[in-house]
Amino acid sequence: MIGVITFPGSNGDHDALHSLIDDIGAPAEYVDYRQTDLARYDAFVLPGGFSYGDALRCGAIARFAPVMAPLAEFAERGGPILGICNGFQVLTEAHLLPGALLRNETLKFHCFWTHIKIEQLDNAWTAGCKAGEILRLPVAHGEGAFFADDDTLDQLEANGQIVARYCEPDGTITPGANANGSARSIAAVSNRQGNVLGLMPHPERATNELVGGADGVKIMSSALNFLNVAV
Amino acid sequence: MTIAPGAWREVALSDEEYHQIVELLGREPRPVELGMFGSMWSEHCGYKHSRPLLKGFPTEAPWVLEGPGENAGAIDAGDGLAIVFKVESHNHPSAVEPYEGAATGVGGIVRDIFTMGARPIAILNALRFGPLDSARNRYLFDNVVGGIGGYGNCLGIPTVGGEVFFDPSYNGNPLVNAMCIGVTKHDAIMRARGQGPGNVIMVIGADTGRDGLHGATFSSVEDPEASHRGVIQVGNPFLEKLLLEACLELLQGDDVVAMQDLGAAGMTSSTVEVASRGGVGAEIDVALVPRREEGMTAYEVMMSESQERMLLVVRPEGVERVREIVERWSLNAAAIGHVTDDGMVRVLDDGEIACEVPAELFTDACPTYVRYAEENPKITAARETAIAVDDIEPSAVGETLLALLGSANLGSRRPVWERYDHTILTNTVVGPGQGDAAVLRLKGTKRGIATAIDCNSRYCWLDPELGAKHAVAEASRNVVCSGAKPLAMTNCLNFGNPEKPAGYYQLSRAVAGLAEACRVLGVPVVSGNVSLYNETADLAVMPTPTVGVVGVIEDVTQRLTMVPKPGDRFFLLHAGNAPTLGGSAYLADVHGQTIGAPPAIDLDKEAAVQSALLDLAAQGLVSAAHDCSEGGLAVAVADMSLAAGTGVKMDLAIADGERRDAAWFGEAPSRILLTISPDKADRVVSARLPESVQLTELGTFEGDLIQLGDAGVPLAQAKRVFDSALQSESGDA
Amino acid sequence: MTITNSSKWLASVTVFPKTGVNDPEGEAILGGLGQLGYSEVSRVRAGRIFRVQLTADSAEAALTRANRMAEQLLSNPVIEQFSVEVEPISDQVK
Amino acid sequence: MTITNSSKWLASVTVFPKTGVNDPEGEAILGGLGQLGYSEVSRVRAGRIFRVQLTADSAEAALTRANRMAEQLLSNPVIEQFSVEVEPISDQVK
Ligand SMILES: Nc1ncnc2c1ncn2[C@@H]1O[C@H](COP(=O)(O)OP(=O)(O)O)[C@@H](O)[C@H]1O
Ligand SMILES: [Mg+2]
Repeated sequence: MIGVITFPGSNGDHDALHSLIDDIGAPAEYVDYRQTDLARYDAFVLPGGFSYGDALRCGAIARFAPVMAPLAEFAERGGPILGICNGFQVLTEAHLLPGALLRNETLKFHCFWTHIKIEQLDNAWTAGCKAGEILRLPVAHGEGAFFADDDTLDQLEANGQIVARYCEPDGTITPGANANGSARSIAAVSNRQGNVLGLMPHPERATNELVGGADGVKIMSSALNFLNVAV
Repeated sequence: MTIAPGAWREVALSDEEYHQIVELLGREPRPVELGMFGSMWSEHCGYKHSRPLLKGFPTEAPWVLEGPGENAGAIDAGDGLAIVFKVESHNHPSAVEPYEGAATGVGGIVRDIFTMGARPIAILNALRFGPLDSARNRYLFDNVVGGIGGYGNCLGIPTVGGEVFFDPSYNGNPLVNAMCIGVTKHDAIMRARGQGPGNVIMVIGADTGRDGLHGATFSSVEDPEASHRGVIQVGNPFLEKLLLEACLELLQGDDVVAMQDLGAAGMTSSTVEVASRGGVGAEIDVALVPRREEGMTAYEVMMSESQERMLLVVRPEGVERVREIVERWSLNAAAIGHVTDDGMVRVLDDGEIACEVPAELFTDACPTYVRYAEENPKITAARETAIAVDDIEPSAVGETLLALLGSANLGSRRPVWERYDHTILTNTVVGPGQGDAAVLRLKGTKRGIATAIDCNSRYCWLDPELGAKHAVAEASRNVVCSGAKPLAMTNCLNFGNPEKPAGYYQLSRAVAGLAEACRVLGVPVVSGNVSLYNETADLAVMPTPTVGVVGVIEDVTQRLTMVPKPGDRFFLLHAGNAPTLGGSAYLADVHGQTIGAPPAIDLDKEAAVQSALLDLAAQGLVSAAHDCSEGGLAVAVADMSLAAGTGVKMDLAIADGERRDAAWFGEAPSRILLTISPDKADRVVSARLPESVQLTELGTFEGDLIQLGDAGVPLAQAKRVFDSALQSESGDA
Repeated sequence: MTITNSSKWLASVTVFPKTGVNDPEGEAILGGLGQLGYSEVSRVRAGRIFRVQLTADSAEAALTRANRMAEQLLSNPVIEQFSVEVEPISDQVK
Repeated sequence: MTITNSSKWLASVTVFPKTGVNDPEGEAILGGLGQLGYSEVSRVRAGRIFRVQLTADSAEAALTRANRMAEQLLSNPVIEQFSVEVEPISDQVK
């Protein structure tokens, strides 16, 4: 069972649940931010949205929700967690992922389809991709510029924690493709163990051709494979 | 307490209206009562000038579930689903504080939708500003777009469509119209009719502060600065998101018998509406209303326009359940009164009577006015001015096209819609920039809806009745171009001062035009909103009756976009109207002239063209379709070419005596460009069409030039010009 | 103009919502602090602060200019109020 | 706990991006000021400021608590640094 954690102000929870159940065929349900017994879940998705209205910093308040402590233990034990957009922000605030997400370089919210290049397969959420595979996914955020200091970035590179970067449709990494101004064009990072992944683009909004694309299936179904293997 | 002489003028009541109130009451009103009359008898709430006119709208059809009168209208979308929608203005607040004005405008229209028990699934917006060469206008534009996005994005409702238009007439009065669409089951529609004496009145959501005191009253006079004597409203979309979820959860049970949002005129109008719609009375005590500020008076509580609040009428035995649900969403709930059976609106201030007035005096007794109408002679003259510009040479077609594609009015809207989340909720099948209408799937069914919002303000200025017909026709045609059948419409009437003959002329003629077009095209009016007094220093906005149309497509996989495939041949489906230059974008944007008579429209032929397209689409004979309106054939073809990233080759036979500029850039109603893959083109050519409808083949999408007759423009150059039209003019804004 | 008198200043412009204006962010932070157990907190207002480095002939001149910037660009007078402070910047800090 | 000593304090928590962290807002404002003719401005940093009303037994106690709030919630050490000041609130100001 995959738990989709909803915080006050989450608004991508519906899309994550719908994608998992209707497009991927995975068992999934909402998990309230006040819940602390997580025994029944095999994986978690922290969806996009504006938890607590993005007050202070995106994810800053959600990070202290009751569900977060047991979630951190779950992460520690190697359980798969996917943070999408605001979920990614919550995970960085909670120090389950490195770095931070700053305001877009343009200082504006933006929504469009981007391409990302998958660079690491050795984690729970991109194991279903091919090395160097290019996915087309939508972004929708105002604070998506990934930041970490240079030493940290070097370490992330060395550890293989940089899972995806923004790229042109043909896969080349260019400043033009890095619309939000992320350090080293980073679109997705994982923790050291590879069980926790955060990404700004929305795979859960791209699991059906009718609404623009299905490349997100690769990511949303990954944990399913991972779980089947693991179970 | 007595009313100081003339105090009624401060709440925008005329001397005569005040005397009427005294006569109706048989006494002088108390201060709170006077304030409440000022709000309820304002144009905004009382529809003093528009009510008699709006009676002419057709409002019925077998598929209409809820017509005008409730918080929003509703239509049957099949499979037991109801589509609830409405458009509303927030012009005056946005002129004062563009970000918050636009944001709270979105907040208000979204509340109207979930008040009806529907989950909001889409937002549209229609915007008008003065030209972007002014820093103030750039500021307004940037912040209005920011505010619409800021609120809608946070709520998680996609903003899927809209329009933007620039003209100096909007310099002092920008227009901000927002439309929201929601979906629910037929039997889950909620109404705002208070019922059951003894039922408890509760207010939930935000605490009440001194925000926007008397907003409704002062949006009904000419001076936008005066529209906010209290504190400017600052929206809280996070709270609204919680309120939305709490309300939808509440409506799954049957403890709540009526729901009414607190919008314009806040607690005053919501209490009055709940009582008058239900034919009951209501008694509340303002001392029980949770406050954000200390020391607020009863008057202030009744006039506050604090956002994100909702009034509920709850069965007594359900009050605790309601409180439990509301608190689980981290919101406050307060019981502030109850429904009575005496028809009175009674407001207590800690037990003491501050208002005791029969509800119907606030509503039905509100006077209505029919004014003297006469067109401004300057406009008559502009319409009758002969077009004196020189025709263009064949070689100039290309540069003229670039001038139009690069104009603020016809350039790409991408810089606007990229600031709106248009993919959330994963229903957006055709999003902004991909078609004339947005198409959304209805999850759990095969169906989809299509929606577009439109108004050619220039046409409406030159000829309000004709322009209004075009608005309905174009919005419907846009829906048709996505393969959906238009079912109903909502409208927002943005006009100047109706007390002036020229203003009343525009309003009354436009409403007549809308009504006739709705009747002929079969799209009844199910909801709407009126915003008058958009006028500063004698300059009124161009009359802008914004029309939002919603249609249904039975199989959403069959939707159309405006994006053809390379190799597709294209045709013009039309009613034989010769394009003309009167009121055209070409005259306005290339020659700086808004003159001439807008193209005449035959609504029966329009209907025939629309149904012909739907027929062809049903036979699988259309690969893409695009409405051909502002900028004429050349711009419409270029739009498709740019959307597809494919060049186009088109030839136009120019008859002797026909103007070349009119042929390429002139405008005519009832024209749709459609494309089809070459293997099916013969079937299109031989398809049976109604007598009044014609099909003319124009060319093929291919190559990397936009080739119009002898003139060729590289697609890449056109794209550069088109994409930067708003950016270059708006500088850093 | 001679440069001799001109020196460097740091103006701090603080911008808050006007009294009475709704401050949703402050409210959300108050809620967050409450969740964390800071029950002694009764109110939070969220504002913005800008540190502006400028040259001017005197502290008064710097203050005047910073005030104008605050009015013109750094604050929105419709909903916000601001205050300005100025201090000299010694060269080593810069 | 006795209430006698406890009184009201206003803590001002100022949060700025650390050196080395991008500050696109500060840069945009610098550009905007330049366009408006404020050529004397050489640098702008954009930060946040929070005014927190709290009760505490002493100024030191208030400062300690406010510092903890700043560390825990009001700032993110990966990208930000903060400073805290505390002043008493007299009852009439409230
Ligand atoms: N204010 C807006 N908000 C969202 N989308 C918009 C807005 N203005 C225009 N659009 C979208 O941009 C596209 C082009 O708009 P427009 O130029 O008005 O089209 P047309 O002239 O074909 O009706 C459409 O998809 C429209 O919905
Ligand atoms: Mg249009």
